Amino acid sequence: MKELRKKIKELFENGEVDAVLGYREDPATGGVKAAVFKKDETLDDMVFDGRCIQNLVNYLPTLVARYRKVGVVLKGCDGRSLVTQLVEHRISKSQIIALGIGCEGVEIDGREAEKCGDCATHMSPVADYEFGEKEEKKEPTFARVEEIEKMSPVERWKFFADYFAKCERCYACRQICPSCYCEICIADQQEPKWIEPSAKLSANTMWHLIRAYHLAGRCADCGECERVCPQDIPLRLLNNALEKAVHEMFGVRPGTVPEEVPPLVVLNKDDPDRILEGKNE
Amino acid sequence: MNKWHKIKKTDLQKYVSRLAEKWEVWIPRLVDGKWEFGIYDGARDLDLPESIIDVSLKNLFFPKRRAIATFDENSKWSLQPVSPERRPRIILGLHPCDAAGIEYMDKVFLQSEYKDVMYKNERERTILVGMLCNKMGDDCHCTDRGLTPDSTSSMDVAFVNEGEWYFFRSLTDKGKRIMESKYLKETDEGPTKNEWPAGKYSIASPEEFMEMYDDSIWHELSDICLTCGICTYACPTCVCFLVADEKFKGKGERVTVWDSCQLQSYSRMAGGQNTRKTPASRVRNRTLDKFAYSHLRYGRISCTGCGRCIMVCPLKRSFPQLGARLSERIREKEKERTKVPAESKEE
Amino acid sequence: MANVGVFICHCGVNIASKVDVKRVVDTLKVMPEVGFAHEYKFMCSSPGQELIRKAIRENKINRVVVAACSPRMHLPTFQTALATEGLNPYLVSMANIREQCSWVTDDPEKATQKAIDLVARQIKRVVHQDPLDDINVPMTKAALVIGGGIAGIQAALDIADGNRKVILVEKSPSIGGRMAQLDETFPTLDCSQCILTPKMVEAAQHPNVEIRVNSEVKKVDGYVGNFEVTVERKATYVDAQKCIGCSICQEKCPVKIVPDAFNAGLSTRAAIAIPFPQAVPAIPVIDPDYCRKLTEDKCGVCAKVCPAEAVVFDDTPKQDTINVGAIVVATGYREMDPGIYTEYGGNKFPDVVTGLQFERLVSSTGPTGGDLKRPSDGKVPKTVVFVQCVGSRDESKAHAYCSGICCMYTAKHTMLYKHHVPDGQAYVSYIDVRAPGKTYEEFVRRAIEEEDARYLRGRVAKIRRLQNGLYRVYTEDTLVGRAVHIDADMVVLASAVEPQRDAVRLAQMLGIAYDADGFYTEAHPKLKPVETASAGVFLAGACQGPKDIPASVQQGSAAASKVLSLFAKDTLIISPQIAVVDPTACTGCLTCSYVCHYTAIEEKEFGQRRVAEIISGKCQGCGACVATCKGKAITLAGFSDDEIYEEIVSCK
Amino acid sequence: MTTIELVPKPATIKRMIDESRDVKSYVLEMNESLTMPALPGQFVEVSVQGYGEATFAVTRKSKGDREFTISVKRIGHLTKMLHRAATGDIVGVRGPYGNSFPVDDWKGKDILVIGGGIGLAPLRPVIDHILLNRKDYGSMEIIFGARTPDDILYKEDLKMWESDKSILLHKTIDVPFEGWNGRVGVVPAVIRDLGVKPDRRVSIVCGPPIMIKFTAAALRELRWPDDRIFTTLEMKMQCGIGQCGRCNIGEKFICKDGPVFSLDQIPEHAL
Amino acid sequence: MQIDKEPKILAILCKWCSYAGADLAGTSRFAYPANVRIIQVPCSGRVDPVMIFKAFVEGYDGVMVSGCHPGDCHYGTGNYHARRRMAVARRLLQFVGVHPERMHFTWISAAEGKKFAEVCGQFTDRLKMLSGTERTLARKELAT
Repeated sequence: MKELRKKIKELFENGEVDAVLGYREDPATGGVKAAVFKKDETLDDMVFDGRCIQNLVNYLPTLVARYRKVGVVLKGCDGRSLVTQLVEHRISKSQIIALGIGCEGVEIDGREAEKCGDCATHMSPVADYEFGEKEEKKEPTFARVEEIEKMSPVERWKFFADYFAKCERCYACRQICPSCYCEICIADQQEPKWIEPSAKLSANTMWHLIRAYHLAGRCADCGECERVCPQDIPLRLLNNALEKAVHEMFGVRPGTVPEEVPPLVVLNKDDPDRILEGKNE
Repeated sequence: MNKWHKIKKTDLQKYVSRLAEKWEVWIPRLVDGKWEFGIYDGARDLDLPESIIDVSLKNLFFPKRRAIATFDENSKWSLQPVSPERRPRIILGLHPCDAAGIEYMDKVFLQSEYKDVMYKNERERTILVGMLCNKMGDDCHCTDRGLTPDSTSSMDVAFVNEGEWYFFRSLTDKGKRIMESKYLKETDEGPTKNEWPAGKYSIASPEEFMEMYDDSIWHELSDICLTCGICTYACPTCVCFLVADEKFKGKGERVTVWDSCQLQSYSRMAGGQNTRKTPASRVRNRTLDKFAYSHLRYGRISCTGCGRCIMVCPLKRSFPQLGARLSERIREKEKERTKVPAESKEE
Repeated sequence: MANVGVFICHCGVNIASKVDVKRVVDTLKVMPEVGFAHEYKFMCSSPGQELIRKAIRENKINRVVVAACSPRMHLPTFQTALATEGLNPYLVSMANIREQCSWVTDDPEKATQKAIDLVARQIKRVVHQDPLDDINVPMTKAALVIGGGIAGIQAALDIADGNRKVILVEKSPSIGGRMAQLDETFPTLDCSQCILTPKMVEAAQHPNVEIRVNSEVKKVDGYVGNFEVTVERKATYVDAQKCIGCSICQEKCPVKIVPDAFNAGLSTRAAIAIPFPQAVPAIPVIDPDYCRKLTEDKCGVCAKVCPAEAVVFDDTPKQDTINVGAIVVATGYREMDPGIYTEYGGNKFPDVVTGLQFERLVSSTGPTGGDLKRPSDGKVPKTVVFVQCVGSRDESKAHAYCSGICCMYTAKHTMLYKHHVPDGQAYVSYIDVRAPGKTYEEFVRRAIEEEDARYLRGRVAKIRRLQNGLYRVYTEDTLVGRAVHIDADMVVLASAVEPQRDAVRLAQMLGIAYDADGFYTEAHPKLKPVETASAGVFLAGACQGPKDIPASVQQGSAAASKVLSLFAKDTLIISPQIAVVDPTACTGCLTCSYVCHYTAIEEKEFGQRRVAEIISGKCQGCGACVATCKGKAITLAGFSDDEIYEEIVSCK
Repeated sequence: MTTIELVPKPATIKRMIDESRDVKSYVLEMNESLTMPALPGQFVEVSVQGYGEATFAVTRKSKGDREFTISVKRIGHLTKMLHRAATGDIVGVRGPYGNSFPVDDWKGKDILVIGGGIGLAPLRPVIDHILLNRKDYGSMEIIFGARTPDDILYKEDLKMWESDKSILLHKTIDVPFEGWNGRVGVVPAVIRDLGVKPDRRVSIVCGPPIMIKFTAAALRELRWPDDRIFTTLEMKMQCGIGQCGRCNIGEKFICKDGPVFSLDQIPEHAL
Repeated sequence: MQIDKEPKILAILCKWCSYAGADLAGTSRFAYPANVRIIQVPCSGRVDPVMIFKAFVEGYDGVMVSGCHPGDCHYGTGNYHARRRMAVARRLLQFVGVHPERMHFTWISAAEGKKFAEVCGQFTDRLKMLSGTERTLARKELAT
């Protein structure tokens, strides 16, 4: 933390950044808040610890429109979502100073977040500066996905339909997701109405299928969608299922390799046809 | 002033069961750890929360999805208004901020040249039986908004939880209709009056807020807002909606669906024009609507201080704090202005 | 909305025997969209079409559904019917109730039900169809030919004769290409230069041909009809306008150690030189790596002796942009470097040469002036082994493909050898002899039977250099099943035909496909042999795959005829069924550009944002980008989301 | 009132007029002896069954209040559906909504009408009204700008107004165009060129937002007071009755308090 | 358990190969179940999985997508992109409980009329083997 503050101070002094996006202690709640630090502001209340669960990448597009150069504090998973943002021309790397922090896991309500148990990326794949330990990489297990995969189709649909039925379509999952940034979300489109506006099982199912599909090969598993869902729909489960599928079929772990093009737009003439049969191989 | 009636707490369930024979009775109940209103079916013991109910009453009067007309795709034109639900109902256990929310919705939907007859019907068929709060929740700030936990405005019947008793009092003729019961005993006693602390975050006047339209502070205030709009869904006085047609197998409905000014799609016009494209402009719209526009339109600011926006916010941002920060800025600006010498003011 | 006319065809009995056409009409005419419904025996007949036209005139229908055979059959017929009445031809939709209903359904009741459903669905769809107008794109009626070999020259001359301007870009100092290096050509043994030189001269003198030698394509923008090509002329240090081609400079130049590319590196030349005597243009070029003036700022003799003051030492590369409507790619091939065949001593043993080097050794304009001598000691080789398939048909080491020309040129080489060294013995080590061309087989037989070439079937295992200066070639004769070795004076390797080194770079500039070997891919292997994935870009010659002179010339002419037929129209008419980006909905992620096979998607500024733009001239309307766009900012006219959605949801 | 205001009444498309490349006008007749008593400047909500609704200014009235005309530029999903319509199709209509141009207050005054593209649609009823009550008003000057000659609407009206001696008409297109011999330049530039004086005049302006903004600036330069510049705003409206929320400018709803405003009634950012 | 209602199948076919293949099935009079509904698209690369999701929600029992065989795409590479998309769509749908037998993604050339008819027949047979609950996901009413 000390080094991080020192580096940020240095960056400000050298004029290398105009603002730094990080986490700030929030005495009112005892938690932390995303915050934009500017040149002459104190960095004393800047923190990085287990409470810093929020993915800050979502703010970057707005910030780079307002500041010439923005520093950003990144956990491993946040860094992965930054990769997608860079590849998809959302943000230009030239406007970003990535401050990667070796993440030892973050918490929700005092307990380690579920995503961290299966985390394979503790350090941001894009980092101009790295701080803290860079833990060794391991492979995610997707244990939760496998549990669902063991169920029968009927059981699975029952499981998800109960959740989908509860969805209020507040789109908090969309808004917090850095990779959901369409000018006009398909859910807001009037004609044709692939997704009807009202919250009912059919339209909600469409929404969750499309959301998951649109994130396939792009989702960095920051888990923010699931965290903010007011109805506690296990959205990460859908994302993870496709993350697992994309890795099994195309050998890609989204966001872990800088400048890697999302697998769903990659041309590969040699994909085996068996992937069309949904075989787990 | 009508007299207080008291009822033993142990009798309340019987009383409600009796009411439910004649009315559709809505009571708060705990679903997945959250309080929301549901139809009383006697299946569970009645349990009334002493403070804020997580889900606002808005959905009961102005549902998230509301079919206003039906049509048949097999004809060129067959749009027919839906017939309204007539069954009388009681909503029991709502709190003063809920009632204040309804009061505001009344202004939007009824005190207008075009009354919303569906809303009006929902109001007319409903007796609001409000329970005054015994305590304030963590995020409650009604005392900042000209309310107190024991305000009874807009309720048909108000009741107070005290010791072993509930004290009931009807406030309207409609309310009187449920006071005839063997369980309710007229009494000269009354509940003790609670003293409530003054508000924490004082806010500026609507006129002062209006002055802030062009201020740069909106960027600061929107810097970390996701503009997800969940606050507007939770808010008892956010009643914006969109109109859409939904179809399935030849049948169709025209529906109103809640919309939110926090979403980019809300103000997007066909062709891409958007008057509220930036997050800052959307946060500004919601803030000013709550603290200024509503007052200028209907004579009352629309924030009831229920605090639900804080409860649901993914970032746990505090709307009252935001209002306070803004008010602080207003005062700062005021100071700056008075410092400016008179001549340069002419410019 | 809309007023749809519905026409159900009996197709004689083809439909009517299974589908109760009357019931289809009766069921559908009550649909709110339908303003007119009728049945007829043959809708595609003139009276049938007249029915539609009449309904447009009299019933004011503004959309048409024809339920008949497959749209692949008669959609254009009905489109024309609409157009004649002034209704946009894209406002018709067909329900396929013959191929996909009456002919595949046994039960008449089910067939009728299905037909009703199919037509109803098409009625719903056609309401969402919008008028589309053919897109007219203006055209620059000039062509660019890249590569000045025989294929390129042929293409350029044919286009020029068709009265269109051609710019022929060649990266070396002269046009002529590989063919100029050859001695005699199979199967007629006529002198290569004798037949090529007149063509080169004709190209140079043709008023419609502009030759740009020493030039390379650097950038290609635009699309069919409207290419903008940046061409760079390398620094040659000789002013081509002033030079009179006297070659005094070449004689006086003291630096004579420059490897001569024209002679396949078998000789050296001066630092300023005309590439070969018949070069077109016959203008010398200075090699800046060797010229002492340019490397050390000394000498400068050439400038002093030049009578025309044409030497300019401060020459620099120059770029300019040319506008053309079509491009013919004829960049040819190169001979594989046999260095990877260390067991053959490729590049190591002086007398193990490649086929092209052998051509130079027997050529009268070659390093030996036409007397065959081996490079190491100038001795006349009495035994020569020709090794076939070096790098070809050898997946493990080089290429899986057959280089196509080697069998024939080796047969030719044995004859040329015999003509030069009548008492010499030629051996050919081969796998199969492939001679499918006209009189090719006879040519090979002649080499064997009349010119005494000895063909040994088998692969050469190793070549060793012996103390006595001979080369021992270890091979086998599989026809008799024994290993043999031949001590030869010289070995000629038929080294594989390979794409040019920068073939892939050029393909990417042009947006054309290339195969795993780097040869350019034609649009269709059978039906579109000279077209490419990029409209307006055509292929000629060996850049598309190994081929001999006749085939290269054919393809050059074929490409030219494609160019000329393209230019025969005044403007380019493009189908309006292409994809269009709504810039207000586009986020600019440009992931669509990754899936576009035609490189039709570019970036453009839109307000403060960057968004994708589809070049209508390049788009072929496949819709891959549409399916990629998550925000639905791309619409494919004719197959829009609107239309497909309606088809999905309106099935009963 | 027995039915919810948001449910429209049927009207039949009587006639369709192709105005320009992407604009069609529809003459709608109310079904079942209903009427649409729209005042100049008022708007209606038109819906297509199954496809929702959109806002259109009433651009002409005919047959008393039984018939009215709207002009539809093909831009969104509903206008796309309307463009596919045929005569005899039925649409839903509700309204009229909003305030109107205070034409009675303008009696005796000179009128300057400034329209850009489809923005001429809400202004045409004012012109119609003045022509109908010609003696009540002073002079009338119309400035109409379109992007290209192909975008010029109401060609017959323009011809009529051109030949009417009591009207001074200026047509302009934004950029030079082959075959166009008339005036070239954007509307604000034309206003500056003409140096239109406020005198005793009121001006009414409508067009794309950017055009309104710069036209207002040009008029102000020419010392027009804000209370004599009227405009009708085309923000996103949906319900038309001040409830759905999206069309607000500050506390005002365009659909209810507008769409007609004089510039002194609205904050600068509304332009 | 078998239910007697014929399963409803949506077949999204590319214009150049598979649609022509379906036409050939007709020309060759290879009968197949009548509940197959064909939608023509220019290329399998045009198929957005959103269409497949919608088809299931709207009540189709099975969805089939077919394009030109790999290497034969009229547009060069559309079917390769389709293959990736369909593979991911299948995994997602299976994961939320759509029975794997309800999707069939394949390649059918313009010459494979017989194959088209066979595929339709076999697909229908497989769907018939599924129980009613195994075929849900579809909505029942407007407001569900």
